[in-house]
Amino acid sequence: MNVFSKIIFTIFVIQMNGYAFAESSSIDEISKYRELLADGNPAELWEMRGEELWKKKIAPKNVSLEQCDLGKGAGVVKGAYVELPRYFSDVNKVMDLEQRLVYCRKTLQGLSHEQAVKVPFGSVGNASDIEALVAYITSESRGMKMNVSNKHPLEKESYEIGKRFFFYRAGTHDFSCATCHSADKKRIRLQELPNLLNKLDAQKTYTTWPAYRVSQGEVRSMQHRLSDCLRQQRFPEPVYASDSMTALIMFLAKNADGGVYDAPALKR
Amino acid sequence: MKKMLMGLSVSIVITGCTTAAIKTDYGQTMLTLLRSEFISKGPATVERVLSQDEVQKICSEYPVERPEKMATLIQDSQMKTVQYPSDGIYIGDWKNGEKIAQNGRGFQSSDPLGGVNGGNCYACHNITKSEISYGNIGPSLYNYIKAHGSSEQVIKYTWAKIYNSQAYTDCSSMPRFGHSGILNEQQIKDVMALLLDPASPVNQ
Amino acid sequence: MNQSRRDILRMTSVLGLGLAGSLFGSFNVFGAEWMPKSFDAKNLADALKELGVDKYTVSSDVAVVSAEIAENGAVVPVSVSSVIPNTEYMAILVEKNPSPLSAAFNIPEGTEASVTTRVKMGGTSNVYAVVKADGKWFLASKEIKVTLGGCGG
Amino acid sequence: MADPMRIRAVLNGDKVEVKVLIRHDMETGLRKDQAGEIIPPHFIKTLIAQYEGKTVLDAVMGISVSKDPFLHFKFKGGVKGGKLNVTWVDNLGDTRTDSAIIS
Repeated sequence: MNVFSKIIFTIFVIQMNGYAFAESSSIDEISKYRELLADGNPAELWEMRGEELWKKKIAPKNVSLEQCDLGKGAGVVKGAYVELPRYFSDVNKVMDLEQRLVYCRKTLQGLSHEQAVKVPFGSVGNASDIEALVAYITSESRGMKMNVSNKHPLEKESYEIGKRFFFYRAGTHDFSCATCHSADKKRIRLQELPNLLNKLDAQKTYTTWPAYRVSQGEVRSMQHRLSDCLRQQRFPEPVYASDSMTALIMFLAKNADGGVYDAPALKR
Repeated sequence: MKKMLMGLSVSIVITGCTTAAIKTDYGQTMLTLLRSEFISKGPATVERVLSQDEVQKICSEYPVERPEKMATLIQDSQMKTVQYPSDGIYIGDWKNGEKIAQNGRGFQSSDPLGGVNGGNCYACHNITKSEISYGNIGPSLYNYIKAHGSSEQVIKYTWAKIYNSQAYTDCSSMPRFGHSGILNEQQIKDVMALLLDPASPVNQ
Repeated sequence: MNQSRRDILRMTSVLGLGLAGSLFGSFNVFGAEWMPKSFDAKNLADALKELGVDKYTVSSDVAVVSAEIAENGAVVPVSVSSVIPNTEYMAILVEKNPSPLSAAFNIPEGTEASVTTRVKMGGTSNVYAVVKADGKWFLASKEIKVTLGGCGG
Repeated sequence: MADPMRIRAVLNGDKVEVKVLIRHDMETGLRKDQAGEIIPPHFIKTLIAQYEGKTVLDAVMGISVSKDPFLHFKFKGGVKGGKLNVTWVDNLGDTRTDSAIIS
């Protein structure tokens, strides 16, 4: 198309369908906004702090987390996240990363449960050690393929529970996870909604959490993501790092199998 | 998708080596966890999400398609819930309607108890030309009168659709604003005005 | 930057920043002074006046680069740049913010007159790049729309 | 104490490309906390980047620079292995200096 006919065409499109035209250019500009933001991701600051925390000896036992077994053996961080959640024989249950971290903080470092789950999500002036640790651990799986097992019966059970949860419609607004996340190319306002039942969307989404949320100025973990979805779904608050959340994460993680992990990312 | 959901209501028997007792009624286990691992906060209570009505139960079990009989059952039962305005006046103030359409608060764990709820219509619908931040889960409502007219039939349909969307579409994604007590009668009138008042920006 | 300030900078490179800080007070290692009057100005005209911008030229040699729509006003990436020779100073102003001046940069010789940062925007607004080169002021602007996102208002 | 910065300095042709990420709340003093109390302002006012002692960028910032500030700029004259220092000072007098070796 030459420039002249392009202009004519553009005018035509604007006249015929000005609204749709405005819509598509809005979405282009938002992609541009996201590209520009991707240039420097503050999540790196969380990764740095998380690595320090991982190696830092703390009271009462004066040990670090370096012997924590994230599923690939004591102290192995590299590639651990792309295989989580998984079955852990030492506790005979399936755990996601955050549940496992709480477990290590309790058993290795000697923290009480209250201490171990204190400040799961940070806010201004009240930074979360867990979010920093999660940022560090997940960053060590960057570039690797999601490879979540459902071989163990408890892994299978966790997945199936998560699936039931995903489709459970309830509350004042009749919402389930599926209400917003089971069809392609849907948006709330201008926010695109991934179809978590579509393999590519599920991969693209799961592999880009946790993320630095520019709207919150914090790195947010998967647990936070789900808690906030549930809040908007008009559900009550899930207990942090509970089995139901692990089950939901298991369902999402397994659906993302094969996707190349690329987080902590940066999101709106 | 359909295949994936076939097992939802059926217990799956697991064979082979198991080291732990596996509960096979996953739905029941999920509900047990929902009861024990969630905390009521503000207007969002554990009791509310545990007490699914028949519609929610069917829609959870058959999220995509459901047998004709169930679909009809939902639509008929939900149509019966619709309460038309007591004074016969359907159209309120479109300016308030616009505010309700913009406001997404209400019944979240982070919202105050007894606060004023919004309809959050823009989350899913294109409504006015000036608001470019709108979703596409529902159809465009821009130029509503041009598209649908403003006959008595259209007015009553629109009221019922807002009051209880499932009267027309079983397992619709749209909340049942009147039936579930999200919007009150006056608020529904105002949203009606946003769509059906010729002076509303929707029809400009 | 005046001569004595340059001297201090030269000294800091010898003494190391920490020591210089303790000798002179940490602010003294900086070339640019924080200008309370400019930062506190409540509208664009006042902010420009406080920056010392009396006359200016709107110039296509100055650019504000950003997306036209920001998904979140809390973080809006903005680049300001100038291809005018001897650009020595650049400032970013957000017209509709309660205090328009966001940040300003001294551009020493050898540094490209192009800086990217991120600013908060209270809402849709024009964003201005104000540039000083050879003692003259140049301006460019771009409108950036700020949208709401997400559900639950 | 302030968290460390993340500084990247990469030689590209004859220019060193610098990206600086800073962990700072950049609190405006205009926001209220959940109890309705004004959160006091807390923001970086001045920042200086120096290459081997020579100033390569010199910035002043207000409350409308975003939380966790990011700066991206380029300068000439740097060599691989050279050292870049970045220092900021905020309105409460808190300060931090970090450095990066040009790669």
